[in-house]
Amino acid sequence: MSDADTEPAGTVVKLGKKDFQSDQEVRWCPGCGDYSILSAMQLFLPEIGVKPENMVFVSGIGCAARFPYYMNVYGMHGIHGRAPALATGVALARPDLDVWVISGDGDALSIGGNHLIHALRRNVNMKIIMFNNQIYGLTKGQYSPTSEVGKVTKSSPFGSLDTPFNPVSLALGVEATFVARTHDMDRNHMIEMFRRAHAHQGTAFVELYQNCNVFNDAAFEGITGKEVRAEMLIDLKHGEPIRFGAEGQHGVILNEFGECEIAEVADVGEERLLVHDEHREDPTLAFALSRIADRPTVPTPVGVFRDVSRPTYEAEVQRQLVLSAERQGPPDLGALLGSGATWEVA
Amino acid sequence: MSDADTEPAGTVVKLGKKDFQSDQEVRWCPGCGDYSILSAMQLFLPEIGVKPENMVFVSGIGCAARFPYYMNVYGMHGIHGRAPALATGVALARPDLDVWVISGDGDALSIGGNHLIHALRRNVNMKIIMFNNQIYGLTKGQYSPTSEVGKVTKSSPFGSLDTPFNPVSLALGVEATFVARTHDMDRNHMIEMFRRAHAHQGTAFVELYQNCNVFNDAAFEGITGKEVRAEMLIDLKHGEPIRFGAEGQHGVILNEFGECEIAEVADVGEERLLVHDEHREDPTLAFALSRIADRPTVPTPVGVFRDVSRPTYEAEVQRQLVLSAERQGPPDLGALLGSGATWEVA
Amino acid sequence: MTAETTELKPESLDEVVIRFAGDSGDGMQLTGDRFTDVSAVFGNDLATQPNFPAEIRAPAGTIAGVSSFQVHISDHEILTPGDAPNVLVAMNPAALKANIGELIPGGTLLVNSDSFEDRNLTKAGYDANPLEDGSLAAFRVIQVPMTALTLESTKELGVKPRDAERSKNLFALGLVSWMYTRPTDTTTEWIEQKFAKRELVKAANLAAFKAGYNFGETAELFDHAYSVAPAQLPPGRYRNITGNIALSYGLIAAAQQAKLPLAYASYPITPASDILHELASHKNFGVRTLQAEDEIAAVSIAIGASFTGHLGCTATSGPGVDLKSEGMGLAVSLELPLILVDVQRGGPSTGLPTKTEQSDLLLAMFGRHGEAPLPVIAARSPSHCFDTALEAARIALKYRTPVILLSDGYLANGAEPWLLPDIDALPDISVPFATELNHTRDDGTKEFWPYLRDPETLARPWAIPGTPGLMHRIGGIEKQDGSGNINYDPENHEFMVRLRAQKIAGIAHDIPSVEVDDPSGKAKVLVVGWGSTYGSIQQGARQARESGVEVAHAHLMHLNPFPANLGDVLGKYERVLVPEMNLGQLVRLIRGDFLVDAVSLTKIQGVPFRAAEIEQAIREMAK
Amino acid sequence: MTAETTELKPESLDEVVIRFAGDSGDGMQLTGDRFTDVSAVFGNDLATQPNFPAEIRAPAGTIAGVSSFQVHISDHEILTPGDAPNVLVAMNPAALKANIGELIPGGTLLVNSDSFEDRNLTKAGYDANPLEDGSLAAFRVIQVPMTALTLESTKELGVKPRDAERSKNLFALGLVSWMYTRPTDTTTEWIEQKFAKRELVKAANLAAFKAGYNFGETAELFDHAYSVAPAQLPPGRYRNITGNIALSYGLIAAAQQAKLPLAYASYPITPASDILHELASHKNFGVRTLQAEDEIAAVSIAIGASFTGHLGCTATSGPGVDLKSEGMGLAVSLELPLILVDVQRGGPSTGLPTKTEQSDLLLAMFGRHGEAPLPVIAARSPSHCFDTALEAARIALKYRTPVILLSDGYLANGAEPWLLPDIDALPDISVPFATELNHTRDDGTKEFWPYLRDPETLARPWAIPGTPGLMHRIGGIEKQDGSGNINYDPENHEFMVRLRAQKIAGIAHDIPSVEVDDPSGKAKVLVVGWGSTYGSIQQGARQARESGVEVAHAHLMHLNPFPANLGDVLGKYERVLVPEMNLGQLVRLIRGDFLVDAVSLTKIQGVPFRAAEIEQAIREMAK
Ligand SMILES: Cc1ncc(C[n+]2csc(CCOP(=O)(O)OP(=O)(O)O)c2C)c(N)n1
Ligand SMILES: Cc1ncc(C[n+]2csc(CCOP(=O)(O)OP(=O)(O)O)c2C)c(N)n1
Ligand code: SF4
Ligand code: SF4
Ligand SMILES: [Mg+2]
Ligand SMILES: [Mg+2]
Repeated sequence: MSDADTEPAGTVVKLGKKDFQSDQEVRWCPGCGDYSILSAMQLFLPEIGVKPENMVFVSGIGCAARFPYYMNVYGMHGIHGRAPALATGVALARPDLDVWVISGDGDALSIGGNHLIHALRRNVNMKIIMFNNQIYGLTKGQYSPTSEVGKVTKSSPFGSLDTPFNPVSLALGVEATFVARTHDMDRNHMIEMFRRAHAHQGTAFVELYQNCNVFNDAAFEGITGKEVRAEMLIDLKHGEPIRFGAEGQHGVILNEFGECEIAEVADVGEERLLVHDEHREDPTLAFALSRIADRPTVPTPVGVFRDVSRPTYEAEVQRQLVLSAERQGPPDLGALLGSGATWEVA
Repeated sequence: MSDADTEPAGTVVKLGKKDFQSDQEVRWCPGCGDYSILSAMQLFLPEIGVKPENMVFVSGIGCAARFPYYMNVYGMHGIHGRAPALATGVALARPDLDVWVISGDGDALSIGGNHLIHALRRNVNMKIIMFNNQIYGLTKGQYSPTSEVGKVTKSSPFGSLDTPFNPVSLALGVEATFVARTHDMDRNHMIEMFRRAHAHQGTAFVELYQNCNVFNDAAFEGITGKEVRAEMLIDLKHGEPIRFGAEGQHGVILNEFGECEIAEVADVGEERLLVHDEHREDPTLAFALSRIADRPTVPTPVGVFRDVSRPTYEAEVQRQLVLSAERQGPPDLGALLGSGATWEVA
Repeated sequence: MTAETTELKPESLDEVVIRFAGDSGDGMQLTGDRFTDVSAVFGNDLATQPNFPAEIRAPAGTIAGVSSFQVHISDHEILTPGDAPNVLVAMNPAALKANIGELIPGGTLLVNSDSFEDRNLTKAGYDANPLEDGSLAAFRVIQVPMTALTLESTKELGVKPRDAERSKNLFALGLVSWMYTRPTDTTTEWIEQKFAKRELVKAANLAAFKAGYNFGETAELFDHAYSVAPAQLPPGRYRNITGNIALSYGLIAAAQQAKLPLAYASYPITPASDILHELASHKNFGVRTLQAEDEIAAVSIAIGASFTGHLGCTATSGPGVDLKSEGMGLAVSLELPLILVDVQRGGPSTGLPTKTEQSDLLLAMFGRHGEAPLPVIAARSPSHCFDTALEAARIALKYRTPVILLSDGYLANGAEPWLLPDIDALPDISVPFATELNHTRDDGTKEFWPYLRDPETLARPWAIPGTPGLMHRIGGIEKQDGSGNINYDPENHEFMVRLRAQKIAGIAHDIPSVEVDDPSGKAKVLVVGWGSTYGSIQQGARQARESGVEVAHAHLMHLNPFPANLGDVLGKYERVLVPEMNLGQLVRLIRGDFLVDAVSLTKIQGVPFRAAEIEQAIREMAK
Repeated sequence: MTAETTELKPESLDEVVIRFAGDSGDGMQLTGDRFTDVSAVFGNDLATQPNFPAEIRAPAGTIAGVSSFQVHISDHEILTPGDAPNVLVAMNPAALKANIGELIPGGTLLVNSDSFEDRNLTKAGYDANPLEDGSLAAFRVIQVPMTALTLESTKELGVKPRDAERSKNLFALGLVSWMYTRPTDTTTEWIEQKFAKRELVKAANLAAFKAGYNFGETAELFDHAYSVAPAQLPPGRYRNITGNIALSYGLIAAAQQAKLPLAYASYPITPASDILHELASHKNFGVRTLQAEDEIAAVSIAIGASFTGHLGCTATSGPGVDLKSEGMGLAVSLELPLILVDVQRGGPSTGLPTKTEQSDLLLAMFGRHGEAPLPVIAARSPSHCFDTALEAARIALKYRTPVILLSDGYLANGAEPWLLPDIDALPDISVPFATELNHTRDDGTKEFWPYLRDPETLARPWAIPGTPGLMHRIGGIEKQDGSGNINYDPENHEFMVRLRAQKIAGIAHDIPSVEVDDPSGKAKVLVVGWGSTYGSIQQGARQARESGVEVAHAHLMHLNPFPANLGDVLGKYERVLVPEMNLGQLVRLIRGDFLVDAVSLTKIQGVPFRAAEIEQAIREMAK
């Protein structure tokens, strides 16, 4: 364990990456994208100035879900799919804590789908980072709810049949207040998304494309590879016209149905480009952007799709606690038990 | 039981409403909206010419979920929230059957949320009719995932805190191929939506506003009441400009962010009106429409939001059965058991 | 005594069982509640048993729509709502048909004659009018045109007939109040408060109530009234309480005595929902309630809250317990305090949601994969739900373990007088959080070990987020004892499995011995029970003794582990009888653990045993 | 015999236990599989036990990353993979450290000396090189620079060193094949087929294998080879099979014998996933497989399929069984055929996912709210999984009930020779669907009653959608027997609860009596087991007998209901021993049901009992 741990509470210490590293040996396959995510997180956390003891990382089950063990914070490795619910309990009870959920595409979207959608609508103050490798890693390679149709895996020898979820669209359809996407090949972008997610008050959902080099290698290479990135990743920036490409020669426009289309800036002219606005009350614009790429094989938007403010669930709970105290007075157990009709027996 | 039941198989009989009525006494509260839905369904079914014995109605638990008992078809009253999964099993095994799911807002969106979203992406050929009364009826009146924020119920004496789902947005966010909305005050519109849902190949999701006169009376009166309907319901019609109001004086337009706005036709001119297109591959337009009303207190679209075609799950399963037979030959148990290295012991 | 005086002097009874029955719409539950409160305040001992239809609202006038409320009042201590009513109030034919079978021969039948017209008779499935075909000869039938008299009494007020008619239950209440000489003030006060904001309704109800009362006095139907004197209960302040309310109060009290906030997450389900409703209305006690999306979320949220230092709690009924199984197993592995309340109802599957049953005991014991033992305790009466909530919390906190507390539909909705506990005498069940590093590495540096145990309780330290230096990770994978690090070593696994079992088994030394009620000390038969059968067994045993059969009764509050002395107790008797509202679950455990040939007596009808049924079985066995 | 000849003539052994151990990356499972196949085809009897790390891929070279495969081959019938290996092949220091403890004293240790350099030694946690510090004195250590020799043997082929190095497991296989005089052709053929499409890899593997084989022949290290003669197994055609494959085949066979399509829905989970994988690849048998969103969906989908006339089936492990509890209760109430396979693993919670355990028996028995009894059966060996799948289907279909079939991680991945069954001799387990109205109303009209039972089996009619006239509704609410209409009547509920229990209990008369293996008939001690402990118990009992202690063994396939004669069998013996890989679950049931003072022998280490442990316990008890 690092020194920071034994610091007396209260004293502000300058923290570094190592302060967030636990003493446990990291056990992912060599070359797994999870490593770069872990180090990005450990690099990022010191900057927010929250002490490790005030952070809680919660996860379900899966390779991604091993993440908390490697973080020198309070952590819970829960059961499959239930991390958002476990974390809701943490945040509900302790709004003072910094709550993070680490999940996989199977953990969050297959068995855990119900908790995810309800967490998003409730707007509990937690940051959900979903490692999307489009496969079940820990169970050795079955297709997941984000795998492409026709994927051949152990459990789908003739190809999978289920249309995959688009996690960003899904989140936007269930009233999420913050939705972003990033990938494991760009440390700075990951950190920027963590930063934005952390700054958001409420549930933040970050889809993180992660390479499982053992069971689904190179699933995102077509868009995240260094050489193709400029042409294949559409970097969303609030207030700016949406354009991409080495010379920003491509852009995004809306057609008469409000759908996003990719166009050459030269053809349509800069002024026709869609200007990104993260803060629209109406999630339609963000939704339209999420439909540009239904698979990570065509130009794909990354960055913050939506960031609007709504009271957090636990803040409202606190408000009701106060309200109740005002209306009903301070707790008085005796009065409570004796409420209603009572009588004396001599 | 009615005569139709004892008809020998095969013979085509002209069916009537009573052929779909079971001998069980209907047991909803007097005045419950469920009655009008039941009779609309029983009036509609004869027209599709499917024999009662080839229909299966599956439900979970709730007042709405009692529906199958009153239908003279094959029916299963399952467990809370699991109807879409139970029905998936029915459809997977028997593509020849006409499968309907009857559910409530709690049954489908609270405990059953995960099965609903996965059924929608899988596109199993079943028709999900969700009675949305924005309350838990059977358990005597707690708020539901569609109740408005601040709703005071037994379980939320200080008002509920959770932002409700918009069921249409939710369905569109999870790759649904057919999404519609109707209400219990308009039999013809209900029947039309049942007709459209039934005609659709794949999972059809119909949100049906239903009045719970005991625990959440008049929740939809503001838009479904006879006198207000014309002004408050936006009837979506494919290929037509979207307008409503007694004289069709109001209309829907898209702003520069692709969001729907309500405008006076007189001000914006007919040509600026948004023309509805159910068949867009991209669900963005339908999604934009779903955001016009986040509560049934403002002008609200009803009708078919989206209707696109995608192979049904079970059709693809059948295809793989054939494919497998072609590749691996006819079933030969002996060969299967003896596959791999074998040896003889004398 | 002369004829004159008899007219005036009420005849005194030592006890009476009255059942109010009518359509769900007739307000029988309210009528019963009121009569109960008046009798309670008057000082009788009492026990009640409401009975709702399972349908939200079955068609009016049908058997399925009948709702009833039975109240047993007496001048001495009683334990059950009574086997069979002495008095049946039937507001309509369906209510008569559904209940007449249980009215004791010679009992009094009070009917609202106005409701006995053809439509209602057919709805109830009567071919002939039972009031006329002599089929009720065995009873003392008193016909009162309650509807008409109610309308009559309210017509001055200008209430719409349809609304006025609604007050007929108060007419019935007034009438019965006179019959049993109940003071009227409590009721009138209640009406005035309750309907303070609705003048007309208030007036109508008051009028109807008075009319009913006066009708009793004046009508020729009754020669005299009855009285049931106050009971000699232990001195102190009393209130009437149902199991669900007592349980809610118990959780609030437990949190206060533990100096922790209560975090309660739950998904509505009959008959547990009222606990959520009650707790949600006491946020001023710092109670955080959350209506979860499902039961799996509810237990997970409670676990998350416990991890952070709250008293995490969730309640449900059978179907929800099934769904929480995996979460409970996680809590066992995490070794965190947690309370799961199971308000049992009729199973299997959806079963009989509004009826009571004791069929989840083995589920509570074994309903988790792997070896995942946890303490199980059960409440025996409505007010006992308060005590068991405190005990569940005490064990959960002291041993850092999830605890299952079993209640049932009968306790949840049944009521009894409750001698209010002395708040200051409630036990302090608080436990310290860990604040210090507790282990020294070979290199001398110190660190925190989340699974380094208290040698006595075997409880691990509870270090909550926010505590500097004690950051640690816990999870459901097998872990090394002490360090808590993931560990797949075979010996460690065996060690941990046995250790977790030993921790729970050890609680036996920290709970009271089971007490045996064996007045004469000469009994050869021992009746062992658990949960809500307490009253029936006590009463049944008393009746057996009165009839000369010696019998002992031991009632278990702690079902896992069993009290340390249970084996000895069982050994002392020749025969053991185990009555349960299931197919014999406790009896399996007792036979397996102690190799005692205990005999099972079971009833699975969604209603409690009658004392007579227990008495009967005892006498059989004593033969 | 002269020195010369010994050099050539292999020394014959009656049995040998070999364990291949290396890094997860070293391909030890494949090496073991190949050696097993060759030995099987050669005619030995055998049993295997793979052992994977729980991590997806723990860091190379660490203890956590060690993967091993133990194979027991013999010239006579054997039942276990062997208590301790006679030969240990260690491909790196970690593999040595993790396994040396179990090598029998004097055993042969074959190490890849190339891997014993500092980095690997530290990773494995060795301060000194065990090959040099004399710590292995107790063994016959044979050091072979396998990596170097493999590279050497492949360098002509122009394979990249990194790839060539991957073939070192085949070098080891070649070497061990020579040591035990295994025919080489089977292996070379396999390599040629397997890598047909990858020329270089094929060439490299062939070269490495041959090099290893020849090395054995030429190296001075071995004075002679060994041989293990073929075993005298019952005549017929054999194959090698693991439990998961046998179970998958069993389900396919069951569907065929029932003349029904198989509908299999499941959510991946170790160690049950392979059943889904296997079934998904046999769609030509009409098998519909669906990977569900979770276990609750999986069981629900299976129920839906059963409702329509398919053989609905789902499989999972502990955590998934928890989640399916509510669905299983529904199936009990619906009285539909259904099979739930529980491939047990180490619990509680996530526990030890890749290790075996028998700790879900009581969960299978009682893990549903309310009284929801269902049949439970267990497989005793890998190939027995085939038979039990057929039996589970037979019972499920005949009695219209969900059945739980218990397997475990050891059976799932362990392999044994399987005498292929005679397809034509497989039982016909088909049942008729209802096609006719079966009840006549008072008014003479006929109707269909979905709960009108077969008087003998008490099974209800199975009327599937599409059948004219038989439309009906079923659900989880209590229903009237016969008509199946919702019914809340107390007596009906009691009747139904007892009837459902009676239906399951009645199956006892439709299953074979439990057979007792008591050769001398003089045994006083009876060992009762269930599931995968079969081999260990049989072997342990044999060893006890060889040492002069008479002992009987009864192994239960049917755990609910028990075979009708179990009580009598238990009564015949003075003492009863119940070995289980849990804290004593079957023993609880036996003690409770039969009041027999059965003694529990438990081991919870994620690995099967050693025969010696059983023998030991038997001898203790026989004292
Ligand atoms: C209740 C339950 N069901 C199934 C499993 C098996 N399981 C563990 S992780 C996992 C899915 C892992 O995929 P994902 O969530 O995408 O994480 P990844 O390993 O890809 O990072 C499954 C099916 C389990 N542990 N618990
Ligand atoms: C596992 C489980 N949890 C909870 C319940 C209790 N319950 C039954 S129906 C219901 C919700 C009903 O609301 P909805 O689905 O909207 O149907 P409605 O009654 O409003 O038509 C609940 C919470 C249950 N039966 N099973
Ligand atoms: S299986 Fe895939 S996701 Fe899991 S650790 Fe290995 S590479 Fe990473
Ligand atoms: S409670 Fe509401 S939804 Fe249920 S039957 Fe009554 S009115 Fe209808
Ligand atoms: Mg994944
Ligand atoms: Mg509802």
